[in-house]
Amino acid sequence: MASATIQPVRVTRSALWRMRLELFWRGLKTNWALFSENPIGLIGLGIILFFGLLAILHPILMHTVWSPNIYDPVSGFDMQVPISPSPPSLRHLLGTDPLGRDVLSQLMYSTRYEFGLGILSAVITVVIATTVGAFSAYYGGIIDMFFMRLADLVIMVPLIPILIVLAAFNPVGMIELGVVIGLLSGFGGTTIVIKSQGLAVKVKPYIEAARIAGGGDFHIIFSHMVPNLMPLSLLYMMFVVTGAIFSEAVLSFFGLTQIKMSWGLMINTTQVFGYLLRFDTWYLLIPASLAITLLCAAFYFVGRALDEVVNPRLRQR
Amino acid sequence: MWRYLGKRIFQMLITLLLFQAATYFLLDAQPGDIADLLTSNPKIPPSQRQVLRHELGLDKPFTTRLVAYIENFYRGDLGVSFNQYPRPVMDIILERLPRTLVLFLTANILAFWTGFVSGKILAWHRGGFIEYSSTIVGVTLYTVFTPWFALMMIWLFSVYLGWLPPGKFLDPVKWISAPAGITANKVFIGMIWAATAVLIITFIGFIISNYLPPKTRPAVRLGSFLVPAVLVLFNWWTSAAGPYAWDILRHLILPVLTVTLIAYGGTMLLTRTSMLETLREDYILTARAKGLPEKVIRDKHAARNALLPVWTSLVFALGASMSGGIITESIFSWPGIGLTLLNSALIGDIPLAMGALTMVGIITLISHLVVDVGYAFLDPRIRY
Amino acid sequence: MTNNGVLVDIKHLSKLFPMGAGMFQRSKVFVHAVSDVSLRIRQGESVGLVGESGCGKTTTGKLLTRLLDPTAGSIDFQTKDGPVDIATLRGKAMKRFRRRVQMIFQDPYESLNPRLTINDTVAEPLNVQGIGSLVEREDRVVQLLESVGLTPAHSFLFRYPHELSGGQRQRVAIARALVVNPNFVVADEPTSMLDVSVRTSVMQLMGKLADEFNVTYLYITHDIAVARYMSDRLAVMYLGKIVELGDTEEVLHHPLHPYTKALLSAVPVPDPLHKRNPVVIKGQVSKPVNPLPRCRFYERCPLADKFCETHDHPPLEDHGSGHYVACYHV
Amino acid sequence: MSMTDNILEVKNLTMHYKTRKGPVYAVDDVSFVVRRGESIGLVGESGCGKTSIALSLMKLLPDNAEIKAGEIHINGVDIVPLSERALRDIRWKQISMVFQAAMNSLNPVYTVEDQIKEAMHYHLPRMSDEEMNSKIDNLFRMAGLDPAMKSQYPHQYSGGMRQRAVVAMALSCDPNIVIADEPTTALDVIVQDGLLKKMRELQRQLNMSMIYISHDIAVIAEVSERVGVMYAGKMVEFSTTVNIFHHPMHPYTMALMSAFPSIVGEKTELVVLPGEPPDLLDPPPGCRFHPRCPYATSICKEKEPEFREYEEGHFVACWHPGGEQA
Repeated sequence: MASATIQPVRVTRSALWRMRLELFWRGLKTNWALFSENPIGLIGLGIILFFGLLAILHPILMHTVWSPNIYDPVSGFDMQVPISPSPPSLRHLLGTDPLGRDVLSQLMYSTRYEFGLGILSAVITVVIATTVGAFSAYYGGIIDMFFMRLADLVIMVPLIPILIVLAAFNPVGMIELGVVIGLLSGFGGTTIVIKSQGLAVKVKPYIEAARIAGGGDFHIIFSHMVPNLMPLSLLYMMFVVTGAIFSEAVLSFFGLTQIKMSWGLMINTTQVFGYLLRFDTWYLLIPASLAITLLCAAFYFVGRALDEVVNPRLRQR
Repeated sequence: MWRYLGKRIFQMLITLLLFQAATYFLLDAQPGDIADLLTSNPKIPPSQRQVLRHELGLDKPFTTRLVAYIENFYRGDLGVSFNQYPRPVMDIILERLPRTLVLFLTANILAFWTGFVSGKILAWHRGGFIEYSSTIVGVTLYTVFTPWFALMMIWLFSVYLGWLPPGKFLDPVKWISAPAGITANKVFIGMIWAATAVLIITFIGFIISNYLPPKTRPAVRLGSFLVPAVLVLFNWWTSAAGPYAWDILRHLILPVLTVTLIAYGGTMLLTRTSMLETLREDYILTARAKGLPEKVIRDKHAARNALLPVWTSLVFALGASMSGGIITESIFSWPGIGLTLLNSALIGDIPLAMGALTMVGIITLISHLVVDVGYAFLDPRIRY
Repeated sequence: MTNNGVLVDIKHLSKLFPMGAGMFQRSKVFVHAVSDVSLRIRQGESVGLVGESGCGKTTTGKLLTRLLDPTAGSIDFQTKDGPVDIATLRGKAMKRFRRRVQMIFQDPYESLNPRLTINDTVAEPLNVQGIGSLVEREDRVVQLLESVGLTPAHSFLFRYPHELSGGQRQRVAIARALVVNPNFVVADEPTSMLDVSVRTSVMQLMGKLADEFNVTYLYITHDIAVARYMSDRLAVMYLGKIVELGDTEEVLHHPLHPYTKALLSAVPVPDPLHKRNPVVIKGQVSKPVNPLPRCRFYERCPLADKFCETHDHPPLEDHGSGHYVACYHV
Repeated sequence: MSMTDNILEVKNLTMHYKTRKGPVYAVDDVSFVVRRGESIGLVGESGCGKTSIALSLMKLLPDNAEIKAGEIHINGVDIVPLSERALRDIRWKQISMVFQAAMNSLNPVYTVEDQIKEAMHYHLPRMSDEEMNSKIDNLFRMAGLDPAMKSQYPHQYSGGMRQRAVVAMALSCDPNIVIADEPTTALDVIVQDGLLKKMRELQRQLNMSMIYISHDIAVIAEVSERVGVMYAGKMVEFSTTVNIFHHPMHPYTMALMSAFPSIVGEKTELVVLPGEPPDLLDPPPGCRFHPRCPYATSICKEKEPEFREYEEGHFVACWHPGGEQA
């Protein structure tokens, strides 16, 4: 054994987590530096933050400036507005819908649930896809075959038609929808992508090094494979959020959900009352449609920018 | 190759079988029995109810019914629609399938071709205003809320400009006076055959032109398209069904355009990314070292290889386009499989909904197969 | 040490890889990656395993570290309680084995997990095997980093592999291999990805650590010039077989097997005035897929005749002072 | 020496890459001459600028690279100011290249024949189809390949065959100069030996000039008549191969020679060169080698040594050539 002439500086236990926190922070900073070079990613993040602000602002407004009787997104009604729908005014910045409810309040109220839905389904997808992908890639054989055939089955029918049928015959709210979308994309396309990346990770020499170090299967999967699959999962998380918000909006637009208020439902209300193709009542159709488009695009933008952080091959010098 | 194809088709059938079992199970486990729905449907006369119950075998156990259902499916029998009783589901689906296929195929082929060509050119001219604006257009088309986009198309082309009808398959007022022999489906199928014939002749012309000297190529290619096209147009012009075909065609344009644009964004963006990656390859450097003209490097070397990942991603793109197609069909009241699925789901017509869903699944499965087999032709490294 | 100081005794080791086997069908076609290899590695010596790509040298390394299980034959590893066949190790015994045998990989960019810090990478064997307390582990990691010349060690502890140069990464990989104090290290082309100036220092470091830590090396490489400096004995492999084995200088100066002769005459020499012998063999290495029962070198051998064609692959025979050759014409 | 004898003249070539952290001078003030029919070796460790020189010679630089100064005369014509259109006629016709990774330098979706022919179509437009076919067959035979293989795809070739095909492709338009950038790095020794011999033979037979680029000094010793040694973007020594290997003057060259193992001769102790090559974003002042140089004095840290001819045809950039104290 080497003679330890140099007195090593010990990093004690308490300092260790501080070190790790610092490392994490440093990693975050370098990744942010890469991310922030991408204007498209920044625009996406800006839009997400803007909608986040709307979501937070709604309960505050309801408790302060907006009287619940008038501004409640579901049951509100303004006596002072003679005809509904009414165009934008100072009292109702985006006008009122055919039932006399405030459009802006509906828009802001829904934002929170759209975020919740997106995050719920994305988290479910990522947890399933990463675990299943890592296990399938690592073990191969019968486990792999089972999950890959399952994935084939899941991607056999596109998301919207299967959701239409499911929603038509079952009462579906935001949470159910989030879970179903999460499960479908978790066991479907996302798993296939993560698994193929997992196969590339599996043959890296550091996996063999870990085995020679004495690491068992679970050690290798959770300390080596999953951390290297995480960035890709994160990227797909963004696309799942987009997919979830879009699907909810489509289903609500067709009137297939049990949701009280959402952007899709706002457009559905517009359609039910026959204001869809009228340009004078633009405030019924455009704000909600634009919100869906913008938020979906924002998550897509962030995903694209993350792609450049995650995949150095795409990086421009 | 044939062995691979056989294996794939066998796999497809297994997947289809599992899928049918899954959907049957899902719909069977609904709260509210099929029988309830059936008996509460006022369109079905009471005397028929017991017969129907027996016919549908609703008293038998689940597995027996599932096996019977799948057996009947392969005999071409999908049961009877509740809502349009006593019309068989297969009949309805066969009537509507061509309408969806025309929409789906035309739109996707157009979108793939235009998306690939424009994405390739965009990647070649990096930076500047054109790249930014076209990226924005691409992303907008890719992420836009489809129903809204369809509505805007209707608003622009039929409400504001008044050029095209806002929806539906045909104009009923015009068709009331149609001669006895002319029915919508007959005319439509005739149109499909005519278009297919033109396409096949053009395709053969293109292949033949590749063996001719370069100078005569454009003339042969143009001719092989124009001659059959003019002949077909002339034939319809003189035929009594001509005006009716024109009516269907006018109704077709807007939905096709909408689905095309929706599918275009994704292909364009993906081609651009794929091209940018291909351009980093060593063989592109080699091609430049060889002193080849830019256009040859772009089209022959870069784009040909960039095509491979774009083609593979079609598996997902076609799924998305199918979803977009269903939405578009319902907004335009285009009576295809998508609208059938939505309407039957909304009114609880379970046999029809299942039939339509199965059909959507089969279309997707076949497109996956086409993508896989096409890939084998595109990539010489793959030989089954 | 008993058993004449033999640390690893490889007996009739074979590894076959099936080709084109599906889920439900058993393959009839096998790649004979390693076939009937016997080799004794003595305590404290360094054996070089050389050959062209696809000759089975990496597979041999993986068998020795039990990344792969052999198809046939045994690998007896000397422990306190006498020799143990490593293929039979399970559970606790397997973990103990992992402390005694380690491996250094070829590519320093791929053999370190990009998401782990240097500290985590070097401490990994200690962590997964639960050796020592947290503080002891850290001391050990620091000590090892100092030993491989990454000083000051604590400035490297919390860095990521991408912040290090190729030479530094390979030093980290060496530190990780030596952290559990192994007796036997399989080094699979550890310097082939490094630049000349860095390569020499890593080679020298490995030599120094072999004495310091009392390690026995199996040095796998395609570069015979490097093997000359890293090994006491040299084993030349061709298509899964050892064709020549002997003292390094002896093999280099008096090669007996026609393949070894060809290989040595193909190695470029950094001296423009040196005239090499022409290479006499033709063709190129193919895969040993279901090889015919005759000398593996038959198709390319300038000495091949009827006898070679009709007889099985020649056995590895001693031609004096531990110089073994597998050829009928020596 | 007359102009026509020097097929290639590089004068004070300086080239940098723009990176987010600042410019990287990959090639800094490099000058050398290649004579007709001669083979030159460029040797150096990774990141020393060998490949950047090769790409500059063909002006195949990536978007972020720029030639800041210097001239590159090919057959007497300076190609630095030439337009992309004019360069197209020079590439492959006058100067062609064998790239490092043969695996990737052939397009996977076309046959090898296709890829050779397409260059001939552009550069030799008057050649008939039959002539072209017989020429390709000839090239294949010259490179040691079976002409029947030409209609196969690159993935059907083995590594060594692929590299031979790339050599055949590089010779298809009868260039005056061929640059070979690490042509044998991924190959096994016996295959490498065969390919190097073939290339050397072809070069002599066709009286071409060749520039071999490698990190392996043994390979360079085998194939080149004169050698340039690169370190951190600079050419530090340039002379005949015998001089470089038996009478090196720059301390870096001396270190390289004594750090390189050989299978012949006495087994001598390899000498370790301490440290690692510098970061080109922030190269050390003065002589770039001074932090690792055993002979470094104060002047080395302050002033950059000039690249000059110390002996007849032996150029060195060092304040203490041969290691003597100045």
